[in-house]
Amino acid sequence: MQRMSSDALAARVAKDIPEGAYVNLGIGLPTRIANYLEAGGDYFLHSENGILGMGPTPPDEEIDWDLINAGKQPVTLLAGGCFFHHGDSFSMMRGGHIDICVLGAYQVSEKGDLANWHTGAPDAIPAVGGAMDLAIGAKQVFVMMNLLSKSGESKLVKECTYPLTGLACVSRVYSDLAVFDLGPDGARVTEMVEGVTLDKLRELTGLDLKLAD
Amino acid sequence: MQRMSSDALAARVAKDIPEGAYVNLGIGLPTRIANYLEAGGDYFLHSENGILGMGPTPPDEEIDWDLINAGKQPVTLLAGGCFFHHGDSFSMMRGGHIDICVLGAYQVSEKGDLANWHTGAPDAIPAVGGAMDLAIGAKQVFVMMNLLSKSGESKLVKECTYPLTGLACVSRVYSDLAVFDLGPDGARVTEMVEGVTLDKLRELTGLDLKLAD
Amino acid sequence: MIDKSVPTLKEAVADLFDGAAIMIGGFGEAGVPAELIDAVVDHGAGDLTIISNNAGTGDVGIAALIKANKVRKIVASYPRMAGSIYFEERYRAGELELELVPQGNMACRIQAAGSGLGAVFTPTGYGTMLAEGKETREIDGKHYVLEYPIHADFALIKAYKSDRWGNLTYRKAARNFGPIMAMAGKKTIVQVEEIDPLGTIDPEVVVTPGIFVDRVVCVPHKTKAAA
Amino acid sequence: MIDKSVPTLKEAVADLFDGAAIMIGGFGEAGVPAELIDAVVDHGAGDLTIISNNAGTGDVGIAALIKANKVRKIVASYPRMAGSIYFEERYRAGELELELVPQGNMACRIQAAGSGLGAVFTPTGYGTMLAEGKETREIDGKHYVLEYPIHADFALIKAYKSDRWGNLTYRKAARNFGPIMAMAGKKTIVQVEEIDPLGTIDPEVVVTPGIFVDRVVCVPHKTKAAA
Repeated sequence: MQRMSSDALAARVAKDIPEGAYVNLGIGLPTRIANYLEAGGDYFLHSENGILGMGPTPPDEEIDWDLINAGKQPVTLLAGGCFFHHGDSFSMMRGGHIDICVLGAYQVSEKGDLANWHTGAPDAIPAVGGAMDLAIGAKQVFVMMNLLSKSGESKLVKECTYPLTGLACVSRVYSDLAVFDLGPDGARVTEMVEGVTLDKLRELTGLDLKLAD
Repeated sequence: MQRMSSDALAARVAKDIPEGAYVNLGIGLPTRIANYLEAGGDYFLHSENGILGMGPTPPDEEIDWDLINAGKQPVTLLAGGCFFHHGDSFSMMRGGHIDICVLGAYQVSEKGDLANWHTGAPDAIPAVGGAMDLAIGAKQVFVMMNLLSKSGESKLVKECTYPLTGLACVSRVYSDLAVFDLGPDGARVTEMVEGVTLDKLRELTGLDLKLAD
Repeated sequence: MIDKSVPTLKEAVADLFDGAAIMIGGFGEAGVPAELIDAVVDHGAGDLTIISNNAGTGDVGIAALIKANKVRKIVASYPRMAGSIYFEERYRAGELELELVPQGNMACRIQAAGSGLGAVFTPTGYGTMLAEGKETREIDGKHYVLEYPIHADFALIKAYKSDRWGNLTYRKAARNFGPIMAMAGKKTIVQVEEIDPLGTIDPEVVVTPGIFVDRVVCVPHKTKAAA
Repeated sequence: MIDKSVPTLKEAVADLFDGAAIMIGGFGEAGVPAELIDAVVDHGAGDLTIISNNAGTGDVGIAALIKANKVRKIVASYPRMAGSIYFEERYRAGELELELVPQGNMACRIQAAGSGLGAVFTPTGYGTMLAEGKETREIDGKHYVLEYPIHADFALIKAYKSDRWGNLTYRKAARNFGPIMAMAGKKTIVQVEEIDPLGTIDPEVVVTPGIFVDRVVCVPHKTKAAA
């Protein structure tokens, strides 16, 4: 059984982002998706700290610390990009103006509940940032993650045991083994990596998975 | 008994507006107050359609119909003025950022209730504009009016009979016969035009008026 | 390549439909998308709900829509202006529903729609007939009325400059309701005086980011005679 | 003549007081009014409530205030960053209260304060532990949490240019919380890189109108070494 690499997975997600989409790529792995969007196409990357039309990382000598992304890393602005304040930026999210948001996750339930901000550890210092706003606002919320945690447990679950970020908000999970559509009727497998079977996915997740039509 | 002219009344109100105040002058008579603010002083005139730093009426040849006040009359912009959208403009009012708002009125109650948007006539087509927002938002709401209506009835009343614009929102009434401070304990006379007496004002208004300390 | 500009007013409003709720920018005549409204008249869609501060005057703009019997309901703060004859006539005849909203509540309800809020407690209108029947609440000693978002299928607005991504700037007090309606319309259609190359509008001075704009049509400025 | 500029950072924060609630702009390090925060440390006011997206790192800024034991409570969305040692230490010791707020709810609660709204129904956080104990409501089939305004005695922000009336522009993503905190602070104190003559800032590009600004102090830009 072959797992997709993070880059292959990023490229796979990128294929489902149409030109002209307004997209927020979450901190961490999802930012890599930007590298695989079709060259020369117009994609509108949103950063919740007040940027639309984010461009790639600048060379060191052009770094401007007033121009950073939500992960506090230096970025650039495309021609046609613009700046706005936090109120307007979160109105874009909460108001349903972002087409696609791609997030990482600790757990996703088969109905689309998301847990990605808190491990639930009693001594953890909580920090939520924009996670909850992103989870509920975009027209489509995609999760990009490995199907299994480092300790081998499925991160696609019946019910999340970690503290929730949002309810029934994730529409699709792109994992290193398969792609799942989520909804009120549970998870449906839409794609599998070569060598993976529905039975294998059922075994790994413990879920009554179905194939998509 | 001498009544103040509208211009004298406007000049009287202007005396109570300190330099540096953010002021909204209502449509109609109150706009005349601008003519009596101290020359050379910095006064910030707000117009609810998105202007701060409004200047005087332009000469005909400089009229720009994209630069009008809330009464839809052409105005100018002072150096240091700026434009903003309706959301921000009404946040300035509702959020308590305007220091003084001066309005006209059909009736004001001795406790400061204001009626200035609707005559109550059953066949009137209602139109409220920004009247209710102005009434409740400014730090101080002044009313500028003749004490008596054209038919001779007091416009300063025990309870408004016209539909209300706002409750307990007017702090002071500048009338052609006297100036009144309003509050939970009723109206107090702070100034009278020469020849007017407290008894005369009581007779005209039918209110148990007191002199201010 | 994404280009939100369309060549004609007709194409700009092609997907209007009967029963649509349409926000129309402008205060007095400043910022009124007059040519877009003409295109709505030409389109012929009816049973419309119009959300706009004023209800038009004379024979043009919203007044022309009312005259043509295309409007079922108006949501406005100040529908009655000198010369609003068709509005007055239809309203008195009971053929036109009016929802009268204080101007600032109109602004914040439009903002609530654009920002995804479910409802807001606003102090404006408390204790007046415009709050009759509405939920109220005392918060920290002050009284508020619960007001709900005003949504719209379309927002028609007038801006000054655009680029092909729909970034907008406005001109003076013609800005008024434009930026907030652009955020609230499911589809936002804009008439502008110029469409400039991408990157020529300073990113610091964009007032409406293109994310809020679906279609842009260029209507060059006509010099208007002083009234 | 009205001139909101003050010559020194010390004068800019002279009226702070023990127990004050202070909003501090910035996201990461962009837009953080670092020199104003230093002036708060020097001022010595304590028992403060700090409302800011982050809680500072290292020995500077908000971290310095925490280190000096001047902070009673923090309202933030992301207090824990790499290097937030003093925050972690005091928080774990139970000496620092934390109100954790989703970033967008923080923004809209700050906006509610600046705009005079009593409360808003927001969808963010519904069904999560950050909404526990809060009033909820279903509106048109969607679930919302009732959130109240965040008020502050002072807002300390960093902008780019100002004039003597306090009109502000910002620089790139350093804008972030500045404009909305400026509207919410009872007193808004701004550090800017330049104070320009009145009339030199284009009225179309003012981001924060001077009405929201009480004091401006010029802190020229220091070139910062890349991290």
